[in-house]
Amino acid sequence: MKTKTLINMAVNLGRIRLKNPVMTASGTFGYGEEYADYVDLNRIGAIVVKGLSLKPRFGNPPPRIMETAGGMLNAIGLQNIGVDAFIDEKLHFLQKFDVKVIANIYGETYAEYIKVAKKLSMAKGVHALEINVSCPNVKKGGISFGSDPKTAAQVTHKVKDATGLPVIVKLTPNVTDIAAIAQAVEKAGADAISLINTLAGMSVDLKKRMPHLKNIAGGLSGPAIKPVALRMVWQVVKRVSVPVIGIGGIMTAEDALEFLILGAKAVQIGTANFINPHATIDILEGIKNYLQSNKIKDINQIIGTFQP
Amino acid sequence: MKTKTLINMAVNLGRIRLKNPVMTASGTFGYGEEYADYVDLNRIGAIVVKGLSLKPRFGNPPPRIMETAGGMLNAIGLQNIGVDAFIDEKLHFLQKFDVKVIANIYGETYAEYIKVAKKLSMAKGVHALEINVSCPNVKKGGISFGSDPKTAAQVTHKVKDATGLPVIVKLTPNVTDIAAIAQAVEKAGADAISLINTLAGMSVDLKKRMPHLKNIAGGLSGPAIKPVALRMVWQVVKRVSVPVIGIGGIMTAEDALEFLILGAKAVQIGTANFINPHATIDILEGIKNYLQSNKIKDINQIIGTFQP
Amino acid sequence: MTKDIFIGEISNNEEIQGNCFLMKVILPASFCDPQPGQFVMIRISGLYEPLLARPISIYSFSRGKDSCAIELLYSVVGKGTQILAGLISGSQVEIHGPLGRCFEIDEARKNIVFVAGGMGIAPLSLLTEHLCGDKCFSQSPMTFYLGAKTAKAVVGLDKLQKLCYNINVCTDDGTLGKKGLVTQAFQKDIKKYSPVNTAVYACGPKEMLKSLAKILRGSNFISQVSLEERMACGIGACLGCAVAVRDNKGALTYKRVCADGPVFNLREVIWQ
Amino acid sequence: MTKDIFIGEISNNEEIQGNCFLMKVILPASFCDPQPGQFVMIRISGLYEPLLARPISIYSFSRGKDSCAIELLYSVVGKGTQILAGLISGSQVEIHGPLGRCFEIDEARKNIVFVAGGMGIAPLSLLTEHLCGDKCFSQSPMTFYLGAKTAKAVVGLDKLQKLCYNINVCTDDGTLGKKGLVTQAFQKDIKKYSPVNTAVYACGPKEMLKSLAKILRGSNFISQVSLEERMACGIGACLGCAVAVRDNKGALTYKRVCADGPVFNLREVIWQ
Ligand SMILES: Cc1cc2nc3c(=O)[nH]c(=O)nc-3n(C[C@H](O)[C@H](O)[C@H](O)COP(=O)(O)OP(=O)(O)OC[C@H]3O[C@@H](n4cnc5c(N)ncnc54)[C@H](O)[C@@H]3O)c2cc1C
Ligand SMILES: Cc1cc2nc3c(=O)[nH]c(=O)nc-3n(C[C@H](O)[C@H](O)[C@H](O)COP(=O)(O)OP(=O)(O)OC[C@H]3O[C@@H](n4cnc5c(N)ncnc54)[C@H](O)[C@@H]3O)c2cc1C
Ligand SMILES: Cc1cc2nc3c(=O)[nH]c(=O)nc-3n(C[C@H](O)[C@H](O)[C@H](O)COP(=O)(O)O)c2cc1C
Ligand SMILES: Cc1cc2nc3c(=O)[nH]c(=O)nc-3n(C[C@H](O)[C@H](O)[C@H](O)COP(=O)(O)O)c2cc1C
Ligand code: FES
Ligand code: FES
Repeated sequence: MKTKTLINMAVNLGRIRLKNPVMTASGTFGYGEEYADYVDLNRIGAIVVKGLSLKPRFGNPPPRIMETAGGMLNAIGLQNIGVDAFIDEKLHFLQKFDVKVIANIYGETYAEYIKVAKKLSMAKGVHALEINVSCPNVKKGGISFGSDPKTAAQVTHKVKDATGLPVIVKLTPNVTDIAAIAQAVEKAGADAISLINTLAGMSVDLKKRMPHLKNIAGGLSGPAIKPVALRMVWQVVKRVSVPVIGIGGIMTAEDALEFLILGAKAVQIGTANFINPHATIDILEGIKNYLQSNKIKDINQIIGTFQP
Repeated sequence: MKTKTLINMAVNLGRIRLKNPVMTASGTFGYGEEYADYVDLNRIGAIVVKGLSLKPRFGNPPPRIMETAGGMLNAIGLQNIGVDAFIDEKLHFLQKFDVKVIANIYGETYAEYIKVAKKLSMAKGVHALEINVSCPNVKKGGISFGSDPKTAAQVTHKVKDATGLPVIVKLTPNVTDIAAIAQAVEKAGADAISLINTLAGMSVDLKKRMPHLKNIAGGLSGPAIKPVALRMVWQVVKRVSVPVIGIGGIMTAEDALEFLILGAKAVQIGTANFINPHATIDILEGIKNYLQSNKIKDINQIIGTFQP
Repeated sequence: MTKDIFIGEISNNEEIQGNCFLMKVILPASFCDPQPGQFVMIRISGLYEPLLARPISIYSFSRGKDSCAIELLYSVVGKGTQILAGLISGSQVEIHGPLGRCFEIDEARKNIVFVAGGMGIAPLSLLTEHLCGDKCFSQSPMTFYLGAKTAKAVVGLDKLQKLCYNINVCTDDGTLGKKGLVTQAFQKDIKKYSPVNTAVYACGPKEMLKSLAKILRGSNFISQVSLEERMACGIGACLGCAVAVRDNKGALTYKRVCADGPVFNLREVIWQ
Repeated sequence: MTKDIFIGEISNNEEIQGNCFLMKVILPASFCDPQPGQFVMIRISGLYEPLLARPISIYSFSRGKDSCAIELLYSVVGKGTQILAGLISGSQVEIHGPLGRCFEIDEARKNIVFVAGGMGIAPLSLLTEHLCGDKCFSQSPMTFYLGAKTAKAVVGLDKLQKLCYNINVCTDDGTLGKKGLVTQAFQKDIKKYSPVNTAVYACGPKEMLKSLAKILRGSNFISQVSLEERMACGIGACLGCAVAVRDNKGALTYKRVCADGPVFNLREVIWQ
């Protein structure tokens, strides 16, 4: 066990230094509290909290989730307590830990993104913002900000102007050319890029002859989407120079290492938390074991090792 | 058993009438021969053969496939014997059966599509063409014809002009707005639309620290992609009036019924053939059983029953 | 870091009635004593199929010297329960729990009525056992209304008969007990119970609970019900198991079945 | 419509050496007699995990009155074989086969040499059995070169010793037999064999076959080798199991290991 401490696990995400590359994915780890009994939060690289909006949101009517082959669909509808309640009620708890706290934010207009970003920048204990650009752009008829390089860049730009915090832009995979969007947000000032959010999906209840989800469609996550996530991370790392965070179907240390080998600087653990509340720590330990048995002393030596 | 024969299973795909809605997906059923010992080909709605190009193609170097959670990646590289050899050597065998034969075609230039289409239109025993628009458009720097409404429409247009056969356009899912592409090809004259082709994906070998597939990326198929396929079929059926054929992760009759309920007029069975060479017939029987136990006398009465 | 998922070993898993199974799982001693109404999330380790754990109420609990055991009563309705049903003794399962909020017991309401439909007997059976063991209620009148589609779907009656003398069985087709819905049987008797002294505990299909809500509307009865919703995390993090309830001001809001429930006051639930 | 997938029942599945398992599967009588070199695709019914069947060579075959049985010798290298290893007697598996082209036997080449590395013994063991039972070869000299990493990885020797008197075991670490590579052992002896009378049958890791190809290059030996590649369909439809070979004109082309192989003439294979 002693030798393990000799392995350097710290990575830099631009201006943010993480003690290790294992982060939680937004919406899958609550506000941290829910998992504090299962996991020593001090050991996680960073906690990304559930997406925050300007006003509290009820979310979608149930049923909200459905299992699919190797994955799950969710249509939570971005239910959250709102940015003010987060700052007043939740941030305090997270500040007790020595862990980077990243606020995932979203809005239906540019103005909303800006306001949420400003509020969080003034609060104590937030280390970075992660912009969820998968949300419907109300002005553009509900097409997501993230599905067009121009609007994605625009959101990035406006949030950057509104905050001094490092800004991570989280991309949606439901696009033709993810690399073009990554390049656009990089140019607009993104300090890092995380991907992927969920793939849009559906499933049908044969008894009722209607979709299982009340919302009709939902977001697909879990092991099923890992191949798509890896491919998109690969497309993006080749085209941007800011750090990339890999997300999608990571259940084990081996899954995480696949992303790191392709060039992701860190990873986020999502659906895995649901089936194993201890997943983040298990993955962290597993990565250390892999490095140790391969006699690698620094996690950064494995990152981006594949070069065709 | 007798009562089963009372159920009408025939569906119309525009000008093509299928005795039932169960088709095979291109590339997963060879040229029919490979499965003739397992399946009575007369019982299948239609056989879509492996994608044909103007010249024979070697395909990609191995490894070409890899299993993923609930799915598989393939990078066959469109290996095929070429359209001439197909007509001379393979078509003859298929003509012995009372089954609709659909030739899946692709090219790297418009001219190639046109030439392949013309050759097949002159051959006897081809009932329709299915255009694979997922192929790289060599002139446009390798971006696929199917990822842009304009080029997708253009291919459709040119193939329509070159053939008197019904033309099905098979869409790629690796796009931002599949419905826009569907509308574009409908306008360009597509007689039917099939979707989805494989999702682009990757996976990494931790021992070698490089992708499992020699080609780096491949196409994801199997149950993992069914939610994405259902969602895209739903988006498309709402926006076009030509018949839609659902493809993606269909392993059982229940899976097929999900697509039909959303409005697909027929389905194609792909990866399922690999793990159960009898899959097409099992699915066909399963659909009949479902209709029978729900006292539905005509398959068309289940198609598109979900209306929100 | 006090909580974790437990690896349990199945010591028994048999079909006790058509489609209905009783599974006994041996757990380490560190598994906490569950309260009636609590549930576990159960999964087969190592497999992604099914991916998510399935919530099942704790039907019985016993503690030995170095280990403890839970019993789960479940019916096969889909893929997940099908796979569970196929597990043989000696198989290992991941058990997460006990989870959720239990039934709250009001010592002032000594008259107890249970209304169970189908598998709804599982949490109510554990509750009956608890109340029988609670000296505060040992003299209390307890009445159990147990409904099922047909005689063959009635499960857990043996155990219940040892706990409760007053059991009214109803089946939709009259093959056992009275013919009719369990809520109708309760409604017929309702005059027997004094609203202010009675607590009604219920669990069963949504339609049953909805009828119960109608029956009790406007009365002074207090009723707690155990609800079901699809779950992913089981601990309040994913917000997947939302149920519509009235907040203090009477407006619609969503609560989490796993963490705010599964037991709710019938009054607060909004039926859609 | 003559072919289908068979449901087999595992009658035995044990670890005979570290990480190496022997599985016996009982199959209906309609399962065809396999030829040496042929394989089956094996899968657990009903599960999508693993999704694809795994190709495993037939190690032995026996036919009873109303059923027949195959034995598979396999090592655990990943998820699929791990899950296979966990199956207990009585479990059902889907068996697709026998598939592929078998070793071709040239009656003119009476002198037989086998070169096996690791699990490569599986198809060659069945071939040895066949040749021993073939009156045309019953008097033939047969020499078996069997290589493995270490003593503990040598499997199937017992059975082989009953069939073949001349077995040369090599291990990389010298813990059993000679120290060194199996191809080196063969190369040392090569002068003993007359190229025109000898057939060399080989199966093993790619590196081993590559060395063998080098050793035999330019000689008149005839050698058939069984190759491995990832498979999906096993019957030539998916084109997933491509291997690079020389066509008649010597140009590179791809053949399918499942349908054009797994047995190939060593000469035609292109090693990358
Ligand atoms: C707190 C709680 C306690 C429960 N206790 C028991 C119990 O003691 N015994 C028992 O048999 N069942 C119980 N259930 C229901 C049980 O969780 C579901 O039957 C099970 O998850 C179905 O899984 P499946 O894969 O077999 O079905 P699926 O294939 O997932 O679905 C089949 C059918 O089951 C319904 N279903 C699926 N998941 C749930 C769910 N979480 N809640 C309600 N319906 C669902 C679906 O709508 C569908 O009609 C409980 C549920 C909850 C939330
Ligand atoms: C015709 C044929 C006959 C075979 N006979 C035997 C046999 O008798 N005994 C035996 O132990 N194995 C045999 N194999 C190899 C066996 O198929 C693989 O070991 C098995 O598929 C690995 O599955 P997995 O899920 O455990 O490994 P995976 O997790 O899929 O992969 C683990 C490792 O195994 C390698 N691998 C995976 N699939 C194959 C494959 N099809 N061929 C070669 N390597 C593979 C991968 O490259 C990787 O290094 C045979 C293969 C073929 C093609
Ligand atoms: C229940 C659920 C809720 C989610 N909520 C959010 C969210 O609020 N904001 C966000 O950016 N992503 C959200 N996501 C997406 C995840 O953060 C992650 O990108 C996705 O699930 C893919 O990773 P996974 O396969 O590891 O789960 C949510 C995912 C799930 C399953
Ligand atoms: C091995 C393989 C080869 C394929 N070849 C083709 C092809 O030549 N042309 C084509 O249009 N689609 C091809 N496809 C895509 C399938 O036809 C189908 O669209 C896809 O696999 C999704 O369906 P499934 O999940 O049922 O397999 C291929 C798929 C696989 C797995
Ligand atoms: S199941 Fe996740 S919040 Fe209830
Ligand atoms: S495995 Fe499909 S062609 Fe060989």
